[in-house]
Amino acid sequence: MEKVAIVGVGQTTYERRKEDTFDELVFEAATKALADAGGGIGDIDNIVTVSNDFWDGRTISSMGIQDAAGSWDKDISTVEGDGTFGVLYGMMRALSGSFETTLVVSHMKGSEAVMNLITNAIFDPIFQRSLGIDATSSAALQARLYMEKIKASQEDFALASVKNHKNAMNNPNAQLPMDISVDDVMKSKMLADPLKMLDCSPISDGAAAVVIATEKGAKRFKKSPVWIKGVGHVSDAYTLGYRDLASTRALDAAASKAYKMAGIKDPMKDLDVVELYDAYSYMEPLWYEGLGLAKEKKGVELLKSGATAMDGDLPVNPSGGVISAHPVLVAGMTRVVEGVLQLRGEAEKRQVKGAKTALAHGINGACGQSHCVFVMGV
Amino acid sequence: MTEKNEGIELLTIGSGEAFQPFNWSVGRYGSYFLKELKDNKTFYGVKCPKCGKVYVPPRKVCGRCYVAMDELVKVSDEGEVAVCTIIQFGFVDPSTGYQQPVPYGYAFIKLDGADTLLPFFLDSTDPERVKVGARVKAVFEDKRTGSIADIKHFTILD
Amino acid sequence: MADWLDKVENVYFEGRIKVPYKWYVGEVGSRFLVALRDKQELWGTKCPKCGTVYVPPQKNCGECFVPADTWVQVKDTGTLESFTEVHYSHTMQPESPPLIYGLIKLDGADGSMLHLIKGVDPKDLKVGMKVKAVFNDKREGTILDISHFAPE
Amino acid sequence: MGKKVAIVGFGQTYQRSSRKDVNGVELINEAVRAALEDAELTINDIDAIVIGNMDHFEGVNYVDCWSAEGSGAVMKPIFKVTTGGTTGTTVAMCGYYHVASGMFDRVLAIGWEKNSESDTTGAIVTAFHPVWERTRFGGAIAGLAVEASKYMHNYGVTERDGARVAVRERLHALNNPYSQLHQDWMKGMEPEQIVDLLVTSEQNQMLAYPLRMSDMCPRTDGAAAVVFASEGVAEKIAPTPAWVISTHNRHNYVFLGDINWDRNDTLEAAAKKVFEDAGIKEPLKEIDVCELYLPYSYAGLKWMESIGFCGPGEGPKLVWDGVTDMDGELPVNPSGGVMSSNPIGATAILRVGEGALQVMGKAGDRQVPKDVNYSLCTGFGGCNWADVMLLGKKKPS
Repeated sequence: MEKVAIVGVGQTTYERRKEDTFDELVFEAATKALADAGGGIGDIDNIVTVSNDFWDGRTISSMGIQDAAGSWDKDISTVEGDGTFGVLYGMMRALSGSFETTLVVSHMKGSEAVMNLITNAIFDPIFQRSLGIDATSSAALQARLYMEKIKASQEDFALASVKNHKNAMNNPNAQLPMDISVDDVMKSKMLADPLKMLDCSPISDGAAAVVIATEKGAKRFKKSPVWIKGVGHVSDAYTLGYRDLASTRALDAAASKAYKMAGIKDPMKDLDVVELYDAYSYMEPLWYEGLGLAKEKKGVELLKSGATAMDGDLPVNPSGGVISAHPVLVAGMTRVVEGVLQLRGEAEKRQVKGAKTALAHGINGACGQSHCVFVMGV
Repeated sequence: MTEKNEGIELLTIGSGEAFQPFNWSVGRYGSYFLKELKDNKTFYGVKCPKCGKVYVPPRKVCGRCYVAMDELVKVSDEGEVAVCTIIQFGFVDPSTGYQQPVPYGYAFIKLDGADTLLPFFLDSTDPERVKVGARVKAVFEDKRTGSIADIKHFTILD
Repeated sequence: MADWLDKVENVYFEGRIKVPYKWYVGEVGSRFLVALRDKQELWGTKCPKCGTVYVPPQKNCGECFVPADTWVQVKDTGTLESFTEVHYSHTMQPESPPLIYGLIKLDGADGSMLHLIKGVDPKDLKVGMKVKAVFNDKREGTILDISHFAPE
Repeated sequence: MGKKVAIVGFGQTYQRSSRKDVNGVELINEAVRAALEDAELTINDIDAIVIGNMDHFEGVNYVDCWSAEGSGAVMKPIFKVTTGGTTGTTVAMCGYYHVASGMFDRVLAIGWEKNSESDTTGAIVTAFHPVWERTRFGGAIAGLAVEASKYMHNYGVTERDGARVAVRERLHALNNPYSQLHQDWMKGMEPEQIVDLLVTSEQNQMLAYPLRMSDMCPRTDGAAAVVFASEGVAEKIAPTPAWVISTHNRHNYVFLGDINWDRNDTLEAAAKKVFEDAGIKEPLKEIDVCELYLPYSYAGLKWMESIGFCGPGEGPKLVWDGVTDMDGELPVNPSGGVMSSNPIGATAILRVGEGALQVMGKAGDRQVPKDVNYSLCTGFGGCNWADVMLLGKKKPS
């Protein structure tokens, strides 16, 4: 594969409710990414936007943001899924020979819709939807299966929430920077047993953008490139009840592919920082297993060891993770943006010293059905 | 509801009264426009500092120039029909789930001073007068609430 | 930034999307729901390649990508594989919370079916417990023709 | 520097007003199986999948996830792209870029829709801005009606001219077993005779002036899938692969009120880019067949001008002269086009698939009676958005 880089990143702050309209958020993130790259819209050959018609309450949700994304008289397309898939598509287009640069931008205003209703519509309308299941209740079923499988406790999962909310205190963009204890998590309001309020990510508004360039395209910009070393994306089966929710086989496959491309042999050693999609506390140790940071059933063990804390061997979610700000669809792109900042040494108070290789992870669908994994390096 | 297909009963599942509620931010540009409509029956647009195009209703970004706009411009409540039709077919209003009442006149109106077109319904009591180039004027509701529906319709002048 | 932008008060627009849907269940799903409605029986489809029995039925085995075209009756009893008690309330829920969801592996099926669990103190819920389908008296050809699952 | 890409397989379901016998996932599965069978591949040969539709037609969120058991995506890479009416070409382009990137060799691109499951116009109305546009906007029919009336106003075009396009599409559809509309009563009649009937018939309901029922596309349940393969691989799968020569799109507009109603300038711009890439100077002479996303009759006049097949206002002459009929110089929509089948998320990928069949010489009764070196496919949607893909017999250099 030809070399391909991320040369610019931009993000808004993430908040419970922003006044800005979809297009205003997109414009903010996109112009920040362009400015960060040291270029302008004229340096962009094509655009990929990321949005979701259900969340936006609008069929063709990308229609409202074409101007803000800078798509006038340019080739453009829209991914409906997590931002990591948007980055992936932007990368494919840059590698296709048709373009040398892609601007990818994703937006979300969770505050304008009702999350539980929107995610209820993920479920099969014939056999499951009328039961009223949603993202949180299905995640609770997954959490319980995982607990049973590895004999973990709710307190174990709470550790991820405690760690990440604390990390968020170093991130000015995060929505929920908090110094909390396991006890606080345990005492927070029970939503869907075993998931309590502080096990769950918040509803968020925000946008993020990246500028992708081939080696040649990167020369248009001032910023030194962060290279995409590997990427993999794989979906598991859909049907709740017929997919083993405590298995991470799809993430295993996606990560293996990304590692192979990037020449990563031992991710725990070879990676310097990880930003993963912890929509719920239990997901962090579960995704450790899928990403090969821990062996099967050993995710909680790794979490408890402190190795993934800010001062550990492999800090995971220095930004505070998705549990500290969850603009759906944007959140995976935020992981990429954070990874880039780490590799450039621009992550300020959340900087992992000397980070040379970073992993960013995004998910699509209920209970992390589909995964996308990026390995980036300088 | 069921139907038979070669002896097999084919079922459907209905969504019933289910709906998705939204609380969309109108944004500051649009909010200003609606407030002026409500308080002063006045239309405002925003002008691009680069190409000079006037957008009604106002928005932040001029797509062509890719710059932010913030210069407000008052435009007329009169204008010209750029394109139009009379809607005669029935369809479901997705905001209510019920059939829209038809027929009604529908036009894209170029308000004097604006460079974009405002889509709205037209008083089509006399369908013969619903045509390209017709001069029109906004008719406002007496009781205005700060929504686009404060414009009752556009009436044909000539 | 222009002065007026600082002063203007942002307004919100309350709206909804209410497109009425009718989802066609299809021949395979209809056969399952009709048996549920008329005979209070649970049927699944079996993949000829991997042998997985799907309840509710799948026309195509997603794992093997071959038609799962053999019908198999399964029992109305099964094992609770996972559960959650939901405390929050939203309009898509069939009844007021708290409500309990379970993934129930029916005897004879290879995966679980999502449904409601009732007739049990939440404190007594356990993965692995045996449950049995309780049918509604009035059945209309939907998954809610099963009222819920209760401990056997 | 990007791999060359070809279409090596195409499959579709029969396009019908309603498929009550299958749910959406099962419908998708039919198209996938048909495409694999056409390419003589199995699902194991497929490296990645891309899928698209419009959420609010079926009320299903995260369709890429929901359909995995039907699309073949279990333990495979998949994601969803969607852009409204252009979704089908958007999916096809995405399949193309998957392969062109060098990351995947065999990619399945799927478009589908079950329009029978909701009110099509009601769902389309939700595509427009909730505050500024949604109130009483009449969906695609309203947008197209105003375009048509302006075009008539500008060039003195008549209802008969529009009807002539409708007649061509429906006559062509008679050759296509997959088409939803088969208006057998037209068989053996002269186009003029049918035009006369259409513009005078009281049964031909006026929807929104000047558009009558016969001027519009139907609503359809259907799915279609195209297999894209990389150079070196494609030649082994298909004896005559349909190479993607160039593809571009323009989605400039945000609000309906921004649209230039005098010119379809997005289609103009996208087609121009494609022709530049391909070195095409005289489209009418150099293109052999078209599968164009013409959702209504007048598009078959005005948009021909936009692509550059004739000058402004000359669309009617081109069509009346029979240039775009099956035996004409530039047959347009041998499949019967969108006006004969319109499963919206699949509609534009049907254009690409049908265009590929013409290049591959596999279009059966609807194969045009001439050598096909270039076939031009388009998508239309959103806010006057245009997608263009040019397919060819010769591998691009």
